[in-house]
Amino acid sequence: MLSIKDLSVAFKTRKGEVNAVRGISLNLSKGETLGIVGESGSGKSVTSYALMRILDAGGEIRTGDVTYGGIDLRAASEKDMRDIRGREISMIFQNPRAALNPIRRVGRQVEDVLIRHAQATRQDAKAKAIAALEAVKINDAAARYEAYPFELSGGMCQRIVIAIALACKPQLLIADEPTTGLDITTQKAVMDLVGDLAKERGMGMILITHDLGLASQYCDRIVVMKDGLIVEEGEPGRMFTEPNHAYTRKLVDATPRLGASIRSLLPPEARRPEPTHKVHARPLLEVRDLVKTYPGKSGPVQAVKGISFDINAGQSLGLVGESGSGKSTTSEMIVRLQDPTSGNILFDGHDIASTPSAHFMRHAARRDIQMVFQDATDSLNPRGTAASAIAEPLARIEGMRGTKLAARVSDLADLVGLPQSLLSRFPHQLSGGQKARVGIARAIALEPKLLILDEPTAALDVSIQALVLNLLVDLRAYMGMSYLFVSHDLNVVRLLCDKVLVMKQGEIVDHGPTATVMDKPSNPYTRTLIEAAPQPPEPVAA
Amino acid sequence: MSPRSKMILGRVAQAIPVVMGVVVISFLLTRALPGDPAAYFAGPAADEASIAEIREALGLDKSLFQQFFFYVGDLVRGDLGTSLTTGQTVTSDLAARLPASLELTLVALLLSCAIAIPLGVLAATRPGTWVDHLCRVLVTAGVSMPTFFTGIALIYVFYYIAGLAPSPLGRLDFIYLSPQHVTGFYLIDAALAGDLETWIAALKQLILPATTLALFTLAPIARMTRAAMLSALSADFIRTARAAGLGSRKILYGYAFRNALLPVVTTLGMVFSFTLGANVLVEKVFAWPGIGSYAVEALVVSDYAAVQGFVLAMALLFVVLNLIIDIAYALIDPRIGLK
Amino acid sequence: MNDNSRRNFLKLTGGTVGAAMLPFLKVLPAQAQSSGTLVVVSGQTINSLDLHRTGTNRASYQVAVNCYDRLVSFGTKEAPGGGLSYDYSVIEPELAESWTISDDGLTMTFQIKSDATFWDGRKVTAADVKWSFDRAVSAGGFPTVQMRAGGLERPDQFEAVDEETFVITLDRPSKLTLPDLAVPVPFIINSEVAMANATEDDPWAMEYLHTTPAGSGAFKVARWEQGQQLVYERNDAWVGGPLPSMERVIVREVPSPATRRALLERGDVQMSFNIPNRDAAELSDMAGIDVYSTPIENCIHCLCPNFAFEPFQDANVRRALAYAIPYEAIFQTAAYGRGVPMWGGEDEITDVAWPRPSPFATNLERARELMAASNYASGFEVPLSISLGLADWMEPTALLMQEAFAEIGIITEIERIPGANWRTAALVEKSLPLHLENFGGWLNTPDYYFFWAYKEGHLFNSSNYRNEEIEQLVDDTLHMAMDNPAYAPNVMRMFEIAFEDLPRIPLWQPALNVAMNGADGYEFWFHRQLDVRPLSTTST
Amino acid sequence: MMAGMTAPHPSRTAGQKNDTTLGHIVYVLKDNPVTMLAFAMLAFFMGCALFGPLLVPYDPLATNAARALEAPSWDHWFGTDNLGRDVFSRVVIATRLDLTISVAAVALSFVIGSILGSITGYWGGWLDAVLNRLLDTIMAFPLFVLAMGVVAALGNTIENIIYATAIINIPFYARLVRAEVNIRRNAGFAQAAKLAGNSDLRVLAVHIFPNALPPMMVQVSLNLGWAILNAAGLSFIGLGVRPPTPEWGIMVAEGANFIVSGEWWMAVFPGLWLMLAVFTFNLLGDGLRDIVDPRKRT
Repeated sequence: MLSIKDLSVAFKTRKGEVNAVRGISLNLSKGETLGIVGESGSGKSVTSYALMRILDAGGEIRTGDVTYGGIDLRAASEKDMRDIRGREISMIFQNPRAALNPIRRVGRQVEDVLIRHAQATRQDAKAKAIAALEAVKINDAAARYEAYPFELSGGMCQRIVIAIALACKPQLLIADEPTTGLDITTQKAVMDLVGDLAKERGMGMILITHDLGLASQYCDRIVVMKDGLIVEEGEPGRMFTEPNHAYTRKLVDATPRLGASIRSLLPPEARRPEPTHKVHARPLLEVRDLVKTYPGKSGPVQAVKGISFDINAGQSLGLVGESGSGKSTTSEMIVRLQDPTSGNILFDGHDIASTPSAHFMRHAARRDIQMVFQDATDSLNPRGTAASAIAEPLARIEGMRGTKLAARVSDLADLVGLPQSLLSRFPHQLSGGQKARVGIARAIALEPKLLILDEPTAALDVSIQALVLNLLVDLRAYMGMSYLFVSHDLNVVRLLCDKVLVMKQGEIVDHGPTATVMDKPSNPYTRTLIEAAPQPPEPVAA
Repeated sequence: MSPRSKMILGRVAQAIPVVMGVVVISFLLTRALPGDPAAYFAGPAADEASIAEIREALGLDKSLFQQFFFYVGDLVRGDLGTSLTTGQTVTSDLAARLPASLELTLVALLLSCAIAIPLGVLAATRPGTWVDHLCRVLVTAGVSMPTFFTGIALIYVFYYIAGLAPSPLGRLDFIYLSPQHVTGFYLIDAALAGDLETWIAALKQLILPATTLALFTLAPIARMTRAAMLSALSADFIRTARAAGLGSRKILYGYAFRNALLPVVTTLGMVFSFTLGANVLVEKVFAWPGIGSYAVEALVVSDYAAVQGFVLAMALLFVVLNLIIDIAYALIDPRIGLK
Repeated sequence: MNDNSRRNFLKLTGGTVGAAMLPFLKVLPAQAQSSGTLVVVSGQTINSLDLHRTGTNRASYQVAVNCYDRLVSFGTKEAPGGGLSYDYSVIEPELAESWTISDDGLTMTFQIKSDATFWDGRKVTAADVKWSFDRAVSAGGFPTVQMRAGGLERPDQFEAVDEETFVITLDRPSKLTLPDLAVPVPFIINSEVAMANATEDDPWAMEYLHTTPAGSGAFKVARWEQGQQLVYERNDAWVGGPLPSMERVIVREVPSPATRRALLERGDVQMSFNIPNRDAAELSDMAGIDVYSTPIENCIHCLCPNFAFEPFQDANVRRALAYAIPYEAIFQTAAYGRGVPMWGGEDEITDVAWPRPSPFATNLERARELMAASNYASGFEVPLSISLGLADWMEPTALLMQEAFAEIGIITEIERIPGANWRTAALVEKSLPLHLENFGGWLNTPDYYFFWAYKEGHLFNSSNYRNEEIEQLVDDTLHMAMDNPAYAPNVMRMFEIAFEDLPRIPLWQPALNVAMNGADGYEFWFHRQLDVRPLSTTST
Repeated sequence: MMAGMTAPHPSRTAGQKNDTTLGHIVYVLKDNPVTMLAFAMLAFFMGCALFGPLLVPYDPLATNAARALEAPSWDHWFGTDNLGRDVFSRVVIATRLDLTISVAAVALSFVIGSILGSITGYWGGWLDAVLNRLLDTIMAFPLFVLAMGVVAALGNTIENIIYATAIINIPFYARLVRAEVNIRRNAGFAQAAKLAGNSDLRVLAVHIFPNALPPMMVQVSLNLGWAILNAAGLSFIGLGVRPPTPEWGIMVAEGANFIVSGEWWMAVFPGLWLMLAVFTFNLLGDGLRDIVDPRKRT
């Protein structure tokens, strides 16, 4: 149905031409689901934009031809393309809320498409739009029709986007990272929905994702892309069991899954024996009846509802939960960026909650509790170099200056595997992984006793994630730190943590040693979480 | 709707301290003005006695605090005092002149929007191209011209040399009678009276001053339109719309533009209140009987009542304007007033 | 505005719209003429229709002139600058049929024209005159002061003997009384209408007459849009003088002089009143445009060194200034040669002509010598103050002086004072060390000028000048009849002292410039306001 | 974060010329011809301001009644005014004064506005509320008239013109900075800075405020232009600089009365010069922003 031959796409940038896609070819037959897997910059999305001819400014197709059902999409006039888009080929995107017009009722947005493609007239548009909404399993569609995006949950928004995409019964659906930014459970729901619809409509689908696991679960066939090239193609099962290309293997390894060990995420050659970290019996952190309430428009909102737990010295605690579970709030209170409404935080036996966060920078425990932030980009001052970011805590708290400081900074850079040459760079000149390393270097600069890691790898590609996770493991052993590891990805938590807490709506619903909680989940919520997480097939032991 | 109306009420509440602040500041400002109005208005050849008389009549012999007390007292009773320059009560002066300024400013803004917004959109759809740069240069040139200079130049060219424009004699050429006063806006009143000739005449008088002001206000509007359109066009939902095959004008106007409208509306509001104050000079040049020229005259001769009245009127106008903007906002953007 | 004129206007507008299609066709004035309308533009703004009201500005005096009558008026003569001028030496009847003055000069009896009526048709009676005069002397402020100048100070001096006989009793005879009755101030109001609109705290109906004149004058006010225009409409029943030829005169206020000039040049208006000297100079060369520049009687632009400022107590310094001033250059750049030079006169004073040129002329050498001879040989610094309101002539003058004075070591900084404070600073507080000044006396006698400008403490003596002899001379001469043998010697003595002490250094006698394009019959008045009564349009 | 646009950064080129500030500026200029033009003109005006007095052919104050109101010619490029002063010399000399006024005024409002805006934007609360009302009050005044009032009240000296202009500009900066600070006050890097032991004040001053600079640059340049117009406007009404000091506004104002009589040069040349200066500043904005914005570097 769709065939791409030798497609290459180039972008004009300040540094001249960048070839995002460099001559790829692939075919898609009717009703087939093809997964395009790759890390950021691999050109997987660009490929899809290219065949839709909706490349961003500066991008253009250089060579190759794209034919869909006999039509040459590259030669087709813009007008024809408009008729094809949404009618024959549709697309859904990541970050669904942004993908909808914020000030237009969602129903009308569906109508727009229907009317554009003459699938409906002004009169019956509304009815058809509602039908389209029902088709994506939106209950009470008639009411939802009137809603604005900001009134809907992320998952609901994604359903709307899907409804828009499928309203005109296209033959091909391109899903570009459709579930990034969604909670696991939602992610599963959305993917199942898309999968089912594709099946029952005999619709072809291209699933573009960075998550090999996800792809393997929903795709008939997978192509792996790297730097604008297709490096491997095949069935998911085979892909995992006997990956041909080194890069595929790397990806397969790096994807966290059942039975994997932290080291097994790395390519075989890089696997050093996993260091053991010593867990003392003495509690380092004791949290007691911690409560945080925010003043909300309609009465106060309780984000954290009186939780209590301990972290022993050297221990790693995993804090799992979906968005809105209060896990971030909790971590921010422990790191003393926020003041709890009530409750105590005992660190080394001293209540550190009594010192207001505004003055905590002078508190003795400041140096002992540090944090690695979720969004590495956001956590680095755009106007400061990597070096200055790492140096900051040393200069401010340690009072280090001059060459001594510079030496320490470069040590830390080595410690976190950040090339010295990058120290002079600004954040926007660093890759995601490099930024993460800078963030970690800054956090461990003062050799804290407790390190809070707030989804440190959420924004990273799996291969980078593998490296960072291993780095964290090494550092833990090397410096004897305790971790509070906040994450939504149970597979990651499983690899890293001794103990797990599962939070839901501000309460701890399940807790215990990682093994017990993960492998034989007693709590129903925990179970749904685990089941929702995509499980790639076991690879043969390498 | 109720949260919105609540928001609007909130706005009104916020406005109260502002207005009070304006009252106090304007009072102090006028009293800080140099010169002795009494002596000035005693007229030539007045002796000490008669000056004293007038000072008493104006209540300027009282202490500052007393004067303020009386001033506020009168305000409460809705009495803005009498202007010494025009000899009329400030209320009637404003009533007569405010419409003139408003009419001029509004027409100017309409004109300006009619040009600036399309320009902005045009530039936004072709960023970095020569079209973009040209638009930028054009509107910037407009805002760079001192209005008084533009005004005089226009008069010289279009009235004095070409004879195309009517004589720059305020709102109506002297052979016309001002239309029956209904709104004070000549265009509207003339239309209501069904008096076409007067309507055309009023319009002709408006063209030059309105153009002068419009030239000056092009830039902010065009700039903001361009910026807003750019960010709107680069938004994800535009990509969605494109992927859904929507037509380019639907995307441009139905999707991008409506989203871009919000900041534009805000800018419009600011430009409006700014222009209302800034057309002082234009009114001077075109003998336009508006509040701007009124204020200048009053200020130069330290005509307390007039200055205070003018400032107060402008402040109230400003408050109302912001309200209108907020409401416009709420109408355009469903999110407003709900979060 | 009555119906027929309304229709009339509509007809007009119809015409102009048609004309506007052909922009180059100048039909507007033609239209205006056909309807007997004359359009005048002026830069001043009228702020009241009642001269007696406190706060009424100069421009508003024209209403008193055009809409009200006085008992008497001045005659008419050829003006030196071309055109006509009022004649101070001739007193003509206006509302008064005739008048007699008792031999002791203390009693004046006026017979009021029996056919004189107010606009509302009521007969003008002596009672009205009495009420109006009482009002003038009681109103306070300028009118009262002006009345006093003619010896008219208290209501009890005025008496309505019968309907048509009005008597004024004076405390002492004065040559100024009769002329003072011809100035705009003692105008006659329809007292019944006024009193009908008077209130407890407003016995003189100031508020009412402020916006609605009630008189017997040649013109009624058809409409007044403050800040825009004043429309006069002829009172066909006027008996005060020859019936005006114009049915309607529109006085349009246009602040920008450039615009005023453009309007006149294009013939959209027939007259531009009180135009800048430069425009006068340039327009006078243009075909079809008549410019009248009448030297303003009894008015002199002066430089005033303030005696309160030490260096200026030194006569040499004052004379040095007088010699340093580049008179000719100033006269040409600031006045564009309009007016009468007031320098380089002969030293010998042989007549009572006033204003008269001073014996000084530009002579830097002499100036330097005098400075050297003074106690301030090394020079000094002093601000040179000018009024923003009069910047058009004061600024260039000041700039040229600044340069010249620097030559003799007097460093000046030009201080521009806004109109509001000018009077206070210059005349009331008399606190400006060195400034420009332009007093002009309404009553055209030298002693009257000296009374205001040279007598200590008097308003226009902004130099804080005091000279015993002058004080005496002025007091003696002020009310003395001109044919009195002592008069001429006294006046000439004043001149000598004035030029000796130089509290005011004369520059030039300014001119009042009026330009007309298609209008005629302009007459100059000492009050420098437009008398629209004699105006007429000339068919072009 | 759209995968489509994230072209991989070839790490080799980093740390090379293109990375230095100078290289960056060069790039920004090359990138946008208009900005290039603007900077060229700025340089020109700076030149006039600095060396004007050395360059001009005549003493700008020297009157010469004999040669008054001469049309532009070889010895008087811009003609002479009603006192025979050389318009060209006056126009050039005036550059320094006008630039001084606008720069000083903008600098003043920039500093004050930034401080107010930062404080309220960072701490918010009642302080924020109070200050906002105050700013509203100032904004509620017709700004130009407010400036007139201030100058009229304090007396028309250059200092007061600067103060007046500064006062009416403060709200814009305060508002802008407040917004910019507010969106960053809980940004990751701000929190990280706190963990690194920075006091709130230091976080605000060292980490957050500098990030508000790029958008402010646009405002600054626009205001520079506007300040000039403002000063000129004041002079036009007669509340400006004192004569015989050459100043563009006064010159236009004086010249205005001569246009109708055909002596157009007196108003037109200062007018054009003034317009060019404002024009320059207005165009400058985007360029300045790109230069101070590190994100624009690669």
